Amino acid sequence: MTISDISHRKRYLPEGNVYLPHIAVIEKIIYETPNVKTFHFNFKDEKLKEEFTFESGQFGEYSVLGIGEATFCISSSPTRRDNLECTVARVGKVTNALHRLGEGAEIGFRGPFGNSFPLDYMAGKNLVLVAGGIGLAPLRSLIWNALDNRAQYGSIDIIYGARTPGDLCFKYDLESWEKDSSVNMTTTVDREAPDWQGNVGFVPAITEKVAPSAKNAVAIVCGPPIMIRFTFPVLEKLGFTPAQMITTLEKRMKCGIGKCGRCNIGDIYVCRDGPVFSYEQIRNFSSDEY
Amino acid sequence: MLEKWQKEFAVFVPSKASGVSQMEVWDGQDTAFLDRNRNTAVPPKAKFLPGMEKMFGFRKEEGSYVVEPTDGEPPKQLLFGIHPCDARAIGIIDMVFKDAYDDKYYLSRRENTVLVGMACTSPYDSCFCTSLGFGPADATDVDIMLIDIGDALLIEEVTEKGRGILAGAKGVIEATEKDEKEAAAARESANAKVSRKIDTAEISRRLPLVFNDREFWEEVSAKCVSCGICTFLCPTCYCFDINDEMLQDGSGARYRNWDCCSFAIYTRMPAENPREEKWRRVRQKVYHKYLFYPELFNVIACTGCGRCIRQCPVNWDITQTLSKLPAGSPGKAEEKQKAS
Amino acid sequence: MNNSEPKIVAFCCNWCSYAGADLAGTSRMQYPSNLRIIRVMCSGRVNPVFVLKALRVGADGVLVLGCHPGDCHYLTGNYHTRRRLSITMKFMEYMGIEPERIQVSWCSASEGSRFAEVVTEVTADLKRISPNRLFND
Amino acid sequence: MTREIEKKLRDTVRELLEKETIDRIVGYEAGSLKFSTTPLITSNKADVDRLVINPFTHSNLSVFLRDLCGKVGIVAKGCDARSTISLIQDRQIARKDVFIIGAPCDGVIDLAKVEKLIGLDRDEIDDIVWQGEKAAITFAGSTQKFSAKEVLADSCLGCDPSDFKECDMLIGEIEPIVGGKELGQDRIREMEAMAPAQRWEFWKKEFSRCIRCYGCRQVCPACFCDRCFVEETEPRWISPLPKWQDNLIFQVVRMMHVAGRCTNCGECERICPANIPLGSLTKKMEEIVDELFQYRAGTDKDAPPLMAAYQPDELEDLMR
Repeated sequence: MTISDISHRKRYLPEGNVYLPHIAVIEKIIYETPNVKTFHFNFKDEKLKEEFTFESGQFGEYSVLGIGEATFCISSSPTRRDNLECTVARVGKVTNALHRLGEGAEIGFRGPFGNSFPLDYMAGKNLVLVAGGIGLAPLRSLIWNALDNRAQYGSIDIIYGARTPGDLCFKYDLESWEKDSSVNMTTTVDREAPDWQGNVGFVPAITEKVAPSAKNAVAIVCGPPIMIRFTFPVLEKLGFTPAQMITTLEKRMKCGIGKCGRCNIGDIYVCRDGPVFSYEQIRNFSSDEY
Repeated sequence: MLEKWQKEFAVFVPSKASGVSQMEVWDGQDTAFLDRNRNTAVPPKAKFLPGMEKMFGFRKEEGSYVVEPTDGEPPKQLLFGIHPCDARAIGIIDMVFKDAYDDKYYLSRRENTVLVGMACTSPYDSCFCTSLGFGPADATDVDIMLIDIGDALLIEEVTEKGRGILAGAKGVIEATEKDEKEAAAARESANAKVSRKIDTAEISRRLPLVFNDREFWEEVSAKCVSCGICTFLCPTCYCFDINDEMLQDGSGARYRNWDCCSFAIYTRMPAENPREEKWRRVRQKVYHKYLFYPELFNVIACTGCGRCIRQCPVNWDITQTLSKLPAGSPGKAEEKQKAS
Repeated sequence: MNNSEPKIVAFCCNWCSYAGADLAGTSRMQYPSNLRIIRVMCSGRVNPVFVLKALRVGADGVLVLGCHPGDCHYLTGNYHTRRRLSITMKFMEYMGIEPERIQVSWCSASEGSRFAEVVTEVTADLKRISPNRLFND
Repeated sequence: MTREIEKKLRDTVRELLEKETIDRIVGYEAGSLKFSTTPLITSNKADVDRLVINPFTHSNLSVFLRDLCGKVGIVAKGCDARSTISLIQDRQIARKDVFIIGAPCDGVIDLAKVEKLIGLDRDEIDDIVWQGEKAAITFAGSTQKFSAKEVLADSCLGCDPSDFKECDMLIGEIEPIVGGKELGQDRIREMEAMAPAQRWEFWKKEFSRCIRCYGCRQVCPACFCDRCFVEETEPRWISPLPKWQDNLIFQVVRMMHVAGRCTNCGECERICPANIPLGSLTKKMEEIVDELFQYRAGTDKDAPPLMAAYQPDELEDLMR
């Protein structure tokens, strides 16, 4: 079974006019790095709060009303339903506006959209999760999901890197995964830094060093495009087949539902057909524009 | 007849009153469009997917946001004198807006619209509809179709909706065999007037082979100036952008407006832009219409209306590009396929 | 003549005219309260789009104030302001905007009274013409 | 006449390419529609025979210069040559990297004007040729003659050939333009005769048709910013939505940004799919610049750009 075999399973589908955002309240803001915040939010509508479900890997369209809409994955796990979380780097108009909001402020949410990580396919396998920078956000949802259903998976290897120690996101999670004896956690930063005792080196190089076994394993890679491009060959060297490698792609999106046109790679619309793809799929895209 | 329809619908006809030829509300008098029936500069898609459309409003009530959907059904409208190419185009973009998730805005306008087609008797020299599987006088995706047969208009009923608007109309008489013959002749002569041709079968064969032929795409895109004219005026281009507007009191609205793959900013992300270079954007435009869209919906997203050729500031001619596609040179795509 | 109080957006340079406004204030000079001051480091920072945006969102007039020619803290900033805004004023007049709506003047840090005077005059000018409805639908 | 000049142009360009004086040429070739030309950008000597010169060479080819590498030869009408010089003044291209081939120009024929004149579209016209000072237009089986003023682009009517000061080579003679400088001012005077409020209403109506295709910006050689102010989001100066207010501000600010660079080549007006009379704005801006600064865009490659220069004692009468 490959990802493409997994059809859109039964899941929460937005009803009615999919362009209308649901109002949600920011309950808590966590400062991840100077540029990244995680927002914990919940729908105002009690019924929706109850009914809303999603799967790891799906994304939403978040609006700051009057400013605009932006696309981020849901970085919390569907197994933890207290609230939804998204992790946002400050890069443009909407993200700047989001960062200016305080706890208690209201945002708009549309979603969930897109496909998700193929949990059925991963079940019973060893998971190798490779992430860089804010690319840990979608994987974090998957990691907690896997940890909450720990028995369903084999070993779990996490390789996570950032530019500097200060750029590491989810430090509180990293700590708890490090303590977790069922997780093999490796953290790295790009360059030597004062007070940094851990690994130094780029993620692909560290992956090569850690050398997770490809046997009965799935590798999930997420991070800046350059990191992804260099990590795939390393994994291939370690024996991973293209079908065993999974990533999630990022594109400029507006509608989230395959209509507005900009997120295509060939005839694939990342918002509708993705964002989760196997390397095998990507390799066969007619376009190199991923 | 138009007057009758006016009671029930907002009737739009081709008009130049605003300074540019487009579909405008009929003033009840002008019938110039019957005599001189050339296609409008702005395609009728603007009546389903307006250049700017309000999606919803919002306001703050006791410190909390309230989303106010744009309420009610859009007004019933009747578009008179739609050319077959533009009607076909509407049929083509219907597919996107129905796909996976319904696009309520587009579809509700679409449902409330009657399309009265008018056979095109004087195609432009830039038209090439006959290469795309229909002629300038064929009834494609319209509700009723009119063909000028000299002293009268021959009416073809095409859909249930079309039959509905004809019911009880005065002055409509059964067409004679002679009329039918004249209509057929008119159709033939219209077909003959379309001189520009492309070979869609050959194009579909070649396109997958030349995707990575960067040299070719750089060459054909060199003179493109990356404006939005061809896409904004294209009857099958449907891409849009979503933008918010806010008033001082904290209320506001979300709109969508046309967007265009020729703009570098269209796909620009903070870290990188997959189509920063002009040749990639030109390639995307050609491929979307002639390869990606057919792969998804089994139809070429081009109806040969020729607007992009007529209106292009530098006469960038898609038919020339398509006919220049290198023939089966084993590009990287093929190698790549072989390799995998 | 109209009775409404015009809203004026004033772009004041940090070194002269903003200090001039300050002086007018601390010296308790009387001048109309129609002004919304936006401090810029130099009047040369004022792009024509600032002026138009102010009018677009409802200002009745825009006043750009800089150092006297030759006194610019950055030596030549206000010379460029002068060229740029002369063109803006002339061109907007052609478009059909009343010339009173866009004005440029100079005021040094020690000219509190001049500041008050200019503001009084500009306010009077704008009271003479109708409120800004240019950008209403 | 034209044929002869075309031959001379082709021979010249071929020689320039052969001698490697230039690496590539930007010129015009016949377009795919009647009375159209299209840019020909090539380094291939075999393509040279496609070069043409005729009254339909509308495009201002200098818009391509910034993107081309190597030494580029450009077939330039007067206004295009001036735009090229203007780009050199603004340090967008280096003088040594461009070889200006001055082409004789009697003004380009404005097909939109012709269409209005005879009530037919361009593809229904059989022929347009100059016969002395008149344009002979053949359509619907007969030929009618029209004066230059009736058929030439408005921007050409106001063209002053003496502004064309710099080129590396001239193909043929510069002939005095048909018409005259003052002819191009007619519509500005008409506009100024209106009351201000009426003018504003006029522009409001015109700009309500704008669809924001940014064609005007993209064909303009003076609009060379890598990032246009309309694309700025922090802050967002104007809305990206095609509201007339924002359309108007976009165009007005664009005009101000190209003041002293715009050579009134008329391209923005010609290509506007909404038929907005932008030429009236470019012409007025040219006039303002001329009146206030006695400056003509693109006439002196060594002069500083208009907005980068100043006189200590100027314009004081306009200040409060």
